[in-house]
Amino acid sequence: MTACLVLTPLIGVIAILMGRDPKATARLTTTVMLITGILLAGLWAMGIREGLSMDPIVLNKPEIRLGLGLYDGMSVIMMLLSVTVAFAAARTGSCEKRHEALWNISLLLIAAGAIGAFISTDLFFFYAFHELALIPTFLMIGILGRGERKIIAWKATIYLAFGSIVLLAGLLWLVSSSGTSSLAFEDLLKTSIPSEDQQGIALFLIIGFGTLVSLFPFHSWAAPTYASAPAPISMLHAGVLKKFGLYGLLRLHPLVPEGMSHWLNLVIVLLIGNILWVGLVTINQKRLDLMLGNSSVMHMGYIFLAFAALIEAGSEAENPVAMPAAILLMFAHGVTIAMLLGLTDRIEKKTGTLDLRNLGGLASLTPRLAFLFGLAAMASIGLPGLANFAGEVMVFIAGFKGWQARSGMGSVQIATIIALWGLVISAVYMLRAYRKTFQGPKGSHTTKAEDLSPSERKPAIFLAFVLVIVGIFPNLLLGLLGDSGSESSESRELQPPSKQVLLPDPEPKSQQAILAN
Amino acid sequence: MPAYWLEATVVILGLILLLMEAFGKSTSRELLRRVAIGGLAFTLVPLYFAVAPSPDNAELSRFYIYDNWAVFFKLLAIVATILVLLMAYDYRRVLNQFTEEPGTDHGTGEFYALPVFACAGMMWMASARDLVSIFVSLELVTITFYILVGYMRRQVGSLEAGVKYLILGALSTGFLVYGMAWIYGVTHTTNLAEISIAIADPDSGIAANPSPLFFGLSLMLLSLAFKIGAVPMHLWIPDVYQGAPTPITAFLSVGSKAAGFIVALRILEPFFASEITRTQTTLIVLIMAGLTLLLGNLAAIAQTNFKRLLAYSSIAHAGFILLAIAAWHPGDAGSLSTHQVVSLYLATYLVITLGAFFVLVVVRNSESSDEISAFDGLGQRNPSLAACATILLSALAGLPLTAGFIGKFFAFQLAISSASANKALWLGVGIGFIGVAASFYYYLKVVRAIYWREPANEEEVPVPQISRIVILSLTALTILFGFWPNPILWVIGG
Amino acid sequence: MLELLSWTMLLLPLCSAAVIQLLLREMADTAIRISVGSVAATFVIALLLLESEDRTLTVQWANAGSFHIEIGLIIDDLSRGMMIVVTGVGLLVHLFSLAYMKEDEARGRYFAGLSIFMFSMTGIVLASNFIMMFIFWELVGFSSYLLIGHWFQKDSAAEAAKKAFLVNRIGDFGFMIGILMLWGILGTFAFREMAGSATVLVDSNSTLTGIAVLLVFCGALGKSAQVPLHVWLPDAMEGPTPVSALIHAATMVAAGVYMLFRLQFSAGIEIFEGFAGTTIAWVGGITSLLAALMATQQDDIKRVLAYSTLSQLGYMVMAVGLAGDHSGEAGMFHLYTHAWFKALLFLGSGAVIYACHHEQNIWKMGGLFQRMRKTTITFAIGTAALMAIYPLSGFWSKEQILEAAHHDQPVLFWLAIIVATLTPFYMTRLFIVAFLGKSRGHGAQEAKEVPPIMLYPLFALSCMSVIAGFTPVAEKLSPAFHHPSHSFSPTNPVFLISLAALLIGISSGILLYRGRDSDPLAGNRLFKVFRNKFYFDEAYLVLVRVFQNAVAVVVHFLDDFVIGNLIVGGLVRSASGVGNLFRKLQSGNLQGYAFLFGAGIILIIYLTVFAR
Amino acid sequence: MASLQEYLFISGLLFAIGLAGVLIRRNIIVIFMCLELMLSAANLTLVAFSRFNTGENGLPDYNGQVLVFFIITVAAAEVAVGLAIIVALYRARQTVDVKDLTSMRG
Repeated sequence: MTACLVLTPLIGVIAILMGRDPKATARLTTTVMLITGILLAGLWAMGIREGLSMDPIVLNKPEIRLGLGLYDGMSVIMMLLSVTVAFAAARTGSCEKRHEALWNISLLLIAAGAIGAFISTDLFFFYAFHELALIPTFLMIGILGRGERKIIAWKATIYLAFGSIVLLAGLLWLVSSSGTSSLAFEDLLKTSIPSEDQQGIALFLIIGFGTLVSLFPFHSWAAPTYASAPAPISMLHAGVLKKFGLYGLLRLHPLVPEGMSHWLNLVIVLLIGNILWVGLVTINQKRLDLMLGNSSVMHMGYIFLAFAALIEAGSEAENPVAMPAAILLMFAHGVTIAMLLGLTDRIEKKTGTLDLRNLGGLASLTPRLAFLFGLAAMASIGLPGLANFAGEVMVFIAGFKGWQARSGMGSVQIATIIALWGLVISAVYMLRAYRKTFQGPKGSHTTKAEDLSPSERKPAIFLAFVLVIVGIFPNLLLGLLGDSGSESSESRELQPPSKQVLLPDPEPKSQQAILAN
Repeated sequence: MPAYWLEATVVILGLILLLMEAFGKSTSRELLRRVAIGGLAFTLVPLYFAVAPSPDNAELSRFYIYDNWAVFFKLLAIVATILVLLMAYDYRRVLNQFTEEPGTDHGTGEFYALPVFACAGMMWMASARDLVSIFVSLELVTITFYILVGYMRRQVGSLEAGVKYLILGALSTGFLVYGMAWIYGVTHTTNLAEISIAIADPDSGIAANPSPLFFGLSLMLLSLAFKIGAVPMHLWIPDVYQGAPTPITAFLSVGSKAAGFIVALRILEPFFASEITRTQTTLIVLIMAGLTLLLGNLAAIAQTNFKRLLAYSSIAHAGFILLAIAAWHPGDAGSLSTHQVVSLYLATYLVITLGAFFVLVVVRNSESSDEISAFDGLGQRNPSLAACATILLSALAGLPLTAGFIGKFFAFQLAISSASANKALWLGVGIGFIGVAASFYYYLKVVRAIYWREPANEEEVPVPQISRIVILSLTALTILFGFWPNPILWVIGG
Repeated sequence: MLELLSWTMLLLPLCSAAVIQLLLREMADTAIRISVGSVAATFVIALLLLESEDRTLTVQWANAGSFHIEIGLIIDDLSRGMMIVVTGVGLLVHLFSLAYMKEDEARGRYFAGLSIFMFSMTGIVLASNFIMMFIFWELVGFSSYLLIGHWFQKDSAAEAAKKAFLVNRIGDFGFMIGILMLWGILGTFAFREMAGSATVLVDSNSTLTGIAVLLVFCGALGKSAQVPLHVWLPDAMEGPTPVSALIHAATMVAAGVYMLFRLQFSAGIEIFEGFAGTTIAWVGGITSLLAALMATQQDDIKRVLAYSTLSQLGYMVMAVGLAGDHSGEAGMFHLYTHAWFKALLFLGSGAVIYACHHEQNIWKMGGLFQRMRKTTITFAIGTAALMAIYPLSGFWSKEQILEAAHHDQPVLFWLAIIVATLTPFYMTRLFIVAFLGKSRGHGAQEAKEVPPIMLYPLFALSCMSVIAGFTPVAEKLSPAFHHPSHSFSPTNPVFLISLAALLIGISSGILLYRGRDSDPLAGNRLFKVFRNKFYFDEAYLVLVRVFQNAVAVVVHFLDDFVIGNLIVGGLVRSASGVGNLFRKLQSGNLQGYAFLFGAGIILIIYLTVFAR
Repeated sequence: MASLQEYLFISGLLFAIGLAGVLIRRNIIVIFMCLELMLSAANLTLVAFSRFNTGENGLPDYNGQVLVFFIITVAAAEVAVGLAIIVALYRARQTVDVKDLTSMRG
């Protein structure tokens, strides 16, 4: 049943290929994403997650199954993210008639790829589905992109291909080193990988996944790509597809914890590169789209910080905050950046420029656009009440979880502190951009512009709604994440609520002891 | 039915075709082609029922082996030949221009008969287990191809390709027999099974001084590299592929290559099995693999001719397969053996490459050019053909969820899992990864032409009926195998 | 019931803001009514809660396995008193705004902003743990950003809003680190659980604790505009004047003091002992001095008040930092009285500005006493309270602070006395120049008394400015009020010294400014430094240019050139270069091919046979 | 009787001469003849090995000689086809110089 989640968009692709009426394609795409969303909700509500036994075997030796299932809360949340952003993306942007079919097919393929990767329970398809987006991205940027579209299309494609290949090396090494005869995650988790191999595997995984996530210094593809690609493509890419790398690292971390911890300091240096280096690059951007692209790269540093905290702790049990923090922030960032990129596209459509020097004072002409953009901008710099803040604050807590007051600061704590400074940097560029676009006197291209029409507003309002809901009630998402939460909530009912203790104590025993008192 | 009748059947089929051509008055080419394809398709039936020759028949079973690999590679040969013949039909307009009487189909009868002989040769290669039978079957294929490559006598390119193929082929034959002579001299036998025993013996004179053995092995391996298109014997490939008639290029790149690989596997097996020779053999194959990967992929980057691009692509693919061979692995419960990986790779490669050549033939018919620029704006002129071409090209690049990924996935997996024992393999893996990254570039160059560029004219590119069906089914297979490679494994008997 | 009321108090303004923003964009007047109604309701609730018992209410906000972040309301002496200040001043400012913003097209947005602010401020006051406090801490910053930038079409307003947000972010940088470190040290975010847990650790980790406290203080540095992060507050005067009264004088800027005191109150005074407390007290003292000096040379009526606010906030911070027996309580007491009279002053100045057609320069005013007597009288009351004239509210609280300083840090005491001299001086200057003498500006000549809806809040605030300091009132309303250990006596040396300071300040002010048309001190070099705010803004501008913009340019260049061009581009170029090299081998010459065949074979044979 | 080494040396020399001819001569027909020379060198090697690998019964090992017969036959076929192609080339281009066969390269 869960396979339908991937099949629906693919069927949509076939329907577009078969169909003759180009007008219907856009509507079809939206409908398909809606159906997928409803399916997801339905499956989750009915508790259908599809175990291993029903997945068809596609290869006997080693055993590879077309395993698609809602593996755990993380999968579900990433699925939600994909469906949410894809739905909004389907309603954003437009193109010439003759490219309409290609446009919608690309969109559906990218969405299907992301969904497939997130719900695969098998390493092979986990990797394979992600690549489904490569060619559509290449085509869409090349045909319909902004600016130096051809160069950028090449750069992004080769870069992503390179990252995928390094990743593949890591995965293959992992498989052969584990000696497993089945590539299902469940079976892989049962194996143990010799520690001398773990280091190498972990390095490959970090670089491979890192390239896909635009980890410094493998980031230079990302910003131009997001800036150049047509809005729905960049929304899906920056919002959803990029999260695949982080999802993968979190998913595979339990397999190579020792190897990862060997590279902890490397990860930290790189993530600081993301936050500080790219943050400074972002400050210096003169165009709104490039600024957003770079900011998205920068924010990946925060998710990596949560990952670093996880590495430092060694397992989820040691630092229960890190994983949920990373996932929540991934979700929040995905929705936010999608919203920002979608609205940026609108700004370009309405004013004909994205050069910050030519913009200004839009807020008085287009109050709705200004409000929605401002909301998303504020979300991305971590305004409480919007989803990103919840994620970020949890990331910081995760970063300090491993700190004991008696010892000096560990590298993760130092990274956390630097990341906190990154909040200042991101506020600088985001507010500057907002100020130059929407506030102050009118710029050379903004003497007249129309506000968003109702149909243009809808996707952004939808995303804003998601941001607010998750921002105010993060537990809606976090509650999906696992059983550990519900267990302790049962035990907590025995105590008065004010007695709940938040302890960074690394020894679970003493924590329990305090809880029991 | 003993299996060797299969080859006999195919040879007889070829003879019948020749006789029909020679003596049948005004036998239409259409009929020839139908008989050829029908006959080959019919051969598939006995292929299913055939049994190995009984061991009592010592004189034959000494030369002839009939195992899973033999079945599989015979199947590959027959399927490839059938598809090539189908392609030849849609290529006839080009072919007719350059043969005896331009514009007519006189003098093109052999074009449908000779591939059948080549097919027989390939089938025999799949079963050869003796240096003698290997040599003879190999030469049957090679000499047939001499004629086919230079078939378009009125086109300079085809003739030039024919001569190059002839001279270099003969040169490699020279190396082959000289190498065989030395191996025979050292091991006192031409039978692979006996060679295997001879070189495994740690107490023999061979172990004491294996140099002559390596001398022979090097020569033999390098001349096999000629067949499979590996460095340093790859040099003929771009020129010959470009000059030869397109169906023959396709045939060279799938049929001849596959047959070359099964022979290589058969010859290498004893050398990998023996402690004495394993290191050196791995070294040779690994050097070949690394150089082939590097050269095939990097030299392809700047190509502008699609056929030549496919030639370099064919070199590159040979490199990936060689990598899997260098990481020799007999297979166990959890992973595939080298044989299986090579077979899997070749099967998927056949599907994809033939698909790509079909697309080329269609475009060539319409645009009279093999250049990549002939594909400009195909996305607007024929969207479905463009979509199929894109899928096939992505598959060649090894994009996941297409058949092209499966082969690369397992080739790399094999290499990486053997790399823990032999660190040098990491180098090969590294070069392979560089190659994959580069390959994305040059395959997508064609995709770029198809979609980004504006078409020279707005006319729809016509697709003949046969090509349409074949391209669609090959594309469908490409996707199907990408999701579900198991059927190939069933045939191999994994 | 208590629970319901408390949650209502927190959430009502949020609902009001949401309704206004989402549904009532086009109906500004309905929006205003909703906003005013909500703040009135919260004020009533705050009054009702005065009699309730101490409680803490929590709900889980974010769970991660066994870890939880909570949202909770803490109802105790401190928060009850603070709520009265916040909702009381808030209500009056809302009422004042009704008239003040009547003509503004975007008044719906303005009132939505006020509602968000009320929500966030309530959240800070009631926060039961540090994370929640941080949440609302950020939210007040945001609402302040919205309201300062209300007239975003003006470059200056947009810049000021941005500056306020960014400077606060810098403070929050330290604040969050501090929160996290304190979490590590105390083992909890929740204020209720901090008590006691500190004493165990404080000895062995006093340096660490001190650093943590100082980092937490960074938050207060930004929010309460202490030197060196004070630069945003004067610029924030670009916002509508009622906003200045509510946010930038009475409530939000006091949040830093409140937060510090909340920490002191929960975790125990011990963690402020040592260098942390001393540093905080000194920062407060220096801020109060510098701000007072700067206030002496400002011409904009709101800026004078803004620097005065800075100066008074410095007092409060100093008091909390002194960590004396009850100095923290003294600081909170001053916070409470200051809120009333400073709101009064700001609203009064708002009325003046309104009457003078948005003229803010005091040298273009003058003679307003004749034209708007009621306003002038209320303004005078506020001024007197700020000067700490007996027996107005400011007197009582300032006296407590001076007492505490005298007791703990004599140097700081004398510093505070200088400030106590400067305060009457600049306020006298302001009052004489703006209200007395003859009208010097066009606006001032046409000024007339403001409408009653603006006057009522002024009356109410004057009333509070007078009575808030008396013990019976303060006991009831002031957050964490502490009876002075000894009753006030005229022979107390502290009182005498401060009285002298007051007299010197007033008399020098009168002497210098009576009947003047321009500032007699303007030419003086020293005072020029004051006028230019000690060149803080200029220094920051250089700092930002050099350390942020220049570095950003360099990094951007490196990113583009080294990573993008040299490394990535270089790899691509070398790949295609090697490819072209290989293509050269493909010469087309048959014999060349044969030669390479031979060469390859010889190489392989060499490697396998001879180099074995 | 000459020893095995001598045969091998002679045949190796023949092989080298053939290869050198292929590399040096410009005329395709001569090159082709040199290729045949290489095959003959291989044949000589095979026969020598066959002659010196005597079995238990003292007879030569005939396997090698069987291979020689096959090589001779195949070489004949190769020559037939090869010469035909070369003739076709001469007809089309009026040249048999390898220098002129470089229309495809790169």
